[in-house]
Amino acid sequence: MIEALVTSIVILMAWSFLYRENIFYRIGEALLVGLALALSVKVGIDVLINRIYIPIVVKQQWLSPTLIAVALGLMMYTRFSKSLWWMSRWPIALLSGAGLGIAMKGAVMAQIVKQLDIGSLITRDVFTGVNNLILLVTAITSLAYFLYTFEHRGALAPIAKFGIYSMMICFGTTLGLFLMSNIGFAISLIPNVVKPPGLYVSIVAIILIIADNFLRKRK
Amino acid sequence: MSFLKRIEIPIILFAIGSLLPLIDYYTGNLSIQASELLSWIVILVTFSYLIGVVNLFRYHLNNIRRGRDIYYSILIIGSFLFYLAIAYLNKGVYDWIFSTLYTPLSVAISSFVGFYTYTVFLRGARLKSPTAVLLLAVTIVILLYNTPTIRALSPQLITVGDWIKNVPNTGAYRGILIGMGISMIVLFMRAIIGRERSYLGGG
Amino acid sequence: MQSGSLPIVDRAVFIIFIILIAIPAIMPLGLPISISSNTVEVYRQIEGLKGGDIAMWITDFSVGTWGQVGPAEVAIYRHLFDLIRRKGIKVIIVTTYSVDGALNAERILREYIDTAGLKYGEDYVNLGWIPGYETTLAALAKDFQSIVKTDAYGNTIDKLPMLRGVRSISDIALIGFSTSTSPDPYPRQLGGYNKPLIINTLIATVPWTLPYYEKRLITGYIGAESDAAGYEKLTGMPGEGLRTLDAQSLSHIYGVVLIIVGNIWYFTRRREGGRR
Amino acid sequence: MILAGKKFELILTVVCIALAYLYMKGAERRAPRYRIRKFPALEAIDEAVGRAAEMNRPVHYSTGIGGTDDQYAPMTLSGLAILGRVAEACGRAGVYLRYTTPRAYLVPVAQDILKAGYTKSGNPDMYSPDMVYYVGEYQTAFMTSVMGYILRERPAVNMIFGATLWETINQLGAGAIAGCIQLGGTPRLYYIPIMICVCDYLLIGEELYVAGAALEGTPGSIGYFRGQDLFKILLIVLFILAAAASTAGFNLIGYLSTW
Repeated sequence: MIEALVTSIVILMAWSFLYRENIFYRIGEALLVGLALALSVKVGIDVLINRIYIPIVVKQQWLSPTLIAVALGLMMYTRFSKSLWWMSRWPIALLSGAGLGIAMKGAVMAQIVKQLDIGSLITRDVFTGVNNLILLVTAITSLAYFLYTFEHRGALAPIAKFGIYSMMICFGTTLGLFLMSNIGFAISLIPNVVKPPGLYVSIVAIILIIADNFLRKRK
Repeated sequence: MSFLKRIEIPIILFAIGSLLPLIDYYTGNLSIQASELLSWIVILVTFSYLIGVVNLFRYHLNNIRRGRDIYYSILIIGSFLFYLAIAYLNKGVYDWIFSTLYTPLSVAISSFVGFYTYTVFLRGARLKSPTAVLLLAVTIVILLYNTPTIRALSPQLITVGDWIKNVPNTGAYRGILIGMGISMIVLFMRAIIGRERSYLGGG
Repeated sequence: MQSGSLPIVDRAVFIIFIILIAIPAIMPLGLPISISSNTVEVYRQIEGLKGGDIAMWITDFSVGTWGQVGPAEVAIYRHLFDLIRRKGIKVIIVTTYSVDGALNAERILREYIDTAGLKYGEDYVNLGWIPGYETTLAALAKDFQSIVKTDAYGNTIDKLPMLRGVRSISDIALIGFSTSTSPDPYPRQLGGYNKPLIINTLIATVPWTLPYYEKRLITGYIGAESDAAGYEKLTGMPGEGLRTLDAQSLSHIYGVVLIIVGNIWYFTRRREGGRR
Repeated sequence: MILAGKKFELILTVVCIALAYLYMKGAERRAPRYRIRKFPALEAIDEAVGRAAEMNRPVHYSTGIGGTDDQYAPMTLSGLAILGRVAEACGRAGVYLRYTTPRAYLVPVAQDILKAGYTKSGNPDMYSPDMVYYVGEYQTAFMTSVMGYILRERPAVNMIFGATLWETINQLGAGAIAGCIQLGGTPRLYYIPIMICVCDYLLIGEELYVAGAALEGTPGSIGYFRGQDLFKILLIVLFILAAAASTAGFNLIGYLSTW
């Protein structure tokens, strides 16, 4: 019972932002930032314990390469020293490089080679072939729209125009498909604020909003 | 000592960091070193948390000193310290806060994605140009195509929606993806030869 | 407009959206929806149970996937308990995978099922979690009495008269299970006895289920909200599924209306030389 | 040496890098005839920051939830490159720039970028480390903090360039309500239409990656674009070849990707 009440209060504190930026929202915001930070730091501490403290200190594996990672990690804190601050860039460079390596791994296959795979343009039931032709044309023209050193003039103008139009179809489809997942959160929360005990909290919230609106108008 | 300050060292580390996974991917060699590197990344990111927390604390302690919305800063620091302590002191309260306070608050904030999509429709979906007309026409068709009750009433709309989704939409998406793939390769090259230095603070 | 406040038009947009999705939560609208053939097939198999038949439902989905699997599970529970009253069937509820399933089952029995007038132990029984997953499933099929010693509330078998005659799967008329992980163990242990075997799972797990479905090892499947809503419509008992689909329908129509209204507002203001 | 099924992929990568590199070197030797197409979003930075100076309101910038330690690295790096350019413009116009980040290791990086920007444009004393605000690693904390900031402080300009996920709608939605001038850019497909609707200027898809090169300003940097364009034309030809081959019954790409 108490859980349902607290949950509905918390939801309405966040949703009060729909009316205006107010003290209730600010409390919710501060709570969320504080709690989320605590969660991520707790996860961080668990990583440090499981990956460093236990294998190295408890299991006495002093020569494991993880020590280099620990050294690089500590180097980040040279950021706070006036003379050694440049050393803090080393670990960040390494992790950014690794990030780019991860991003590149398989990207050319997934984003280029696999996308070039296309079916036959002439098929028995004609329809598939026409679809493949449209697929080919829309893909090529959207690709051709992004030519940077060729002006969109002459032969390239109609191609680029067809390209931007086919991209608009793609963006319209995405915008239309995406609403379903966007509204999922609100729909899942509604029962908490419509059914008792949340309903009573909602009524209190509505009264507060009306009162606040009335007071501000008078001021 | 001054040799160590040179910018080339972080660039070399960056190159090592990005080439190692790729060598492992393309040739299968150095795969132990590559997976070791990726396990280091988690540790490095974890070490970085302290820098973030120090930044947040300094920001809010300055706020408190300057007297600007004090309770907001106190609440952030207070709830952080309290919840971090509770995580190790009392698992019961930790779980209670997680399921009754943190999760609903987190989902409620995520629900603004739904609210603001309507703001985007109202304020941004403007028929300002022919391309915008096409964008919004397709958006409306796909919105109706995705409406459960309209799907039940008009199957023809489902076939039209399916075609739009599977043919022109997929085609243009392929073009965009290929374009992104190419630009990423060029970005990768610029980063490896040290021309893209934003990770060094633009140094 | 002082800092913090929102233009009235944005507030109106949000309030209308909240009202639109709140209406179905208060009173179901029952907007027309299309019911998939697989949902109808499951409904017919369960509706086909006759007086005295024993139906066993294994609730094994995780608490975390309540949003996707819960609505259909509630709809099926309600249908089974409605059949107890209408036809006098008997229902066994059991969990084999993890404690999550037992928690979900108890939640459904507590919050969604009206057990007034039904005798526990004679009309229905909740065996709770019998740990062992596939080994428990095998035992339930071959030698029921060997694995089932007490129910979820500690009552021993002799206090549950309806279980006395149940020795193996041949004494059970229909089996169903819900899972948010792999469907494989269930048809492996419970399929092939030409008894109806129904699955309720995530929409993402349906593709893994189809191979068993084509070979009739699994005789019916339900996946995600749209199927749950269809099932609720078939049983005439609206619930979470229909509420969500009604809210989704209203929200999408609202989106179309807003795009049109937004442009009307934009063009009227532009003709009056208003701001961008 | 190269594993099966990855030779063709490697060849494509090497050819693209070679073309970009050669044309870069060529452009360094003598100024090329071709010019780069304009990027309205990058040109608009100065104009937007100018409006912020007039209205005496801050500029808010974010690179979304992605970091540089994961698969979003390329997007975040490009977002940071644009941040440098914005910091310069803010320094010149004397405007307070606030950068919100959910990645702790980006705090020092962003502080250096902002410091370099303000110093380069002759306004070093306006820079303060508090301009970079860290909100913890989770997306919802980032969302609530950005939404609250935008409606409380009412920045004149609201920018989001980089690896943006759900938080794009929160940031740009709040910005649309607060009436900010909005600039955005992301390769992530789901959020390009949102940006088309509510951003005054935007970079579509790959334009974000290319923005870094456009801002580089080194003599050879124009060469990347020529090399990249030629490789793109090469791919278009390959695409048509693949279609012709499939029509003739031979799955060219299928063969090449398992070669």
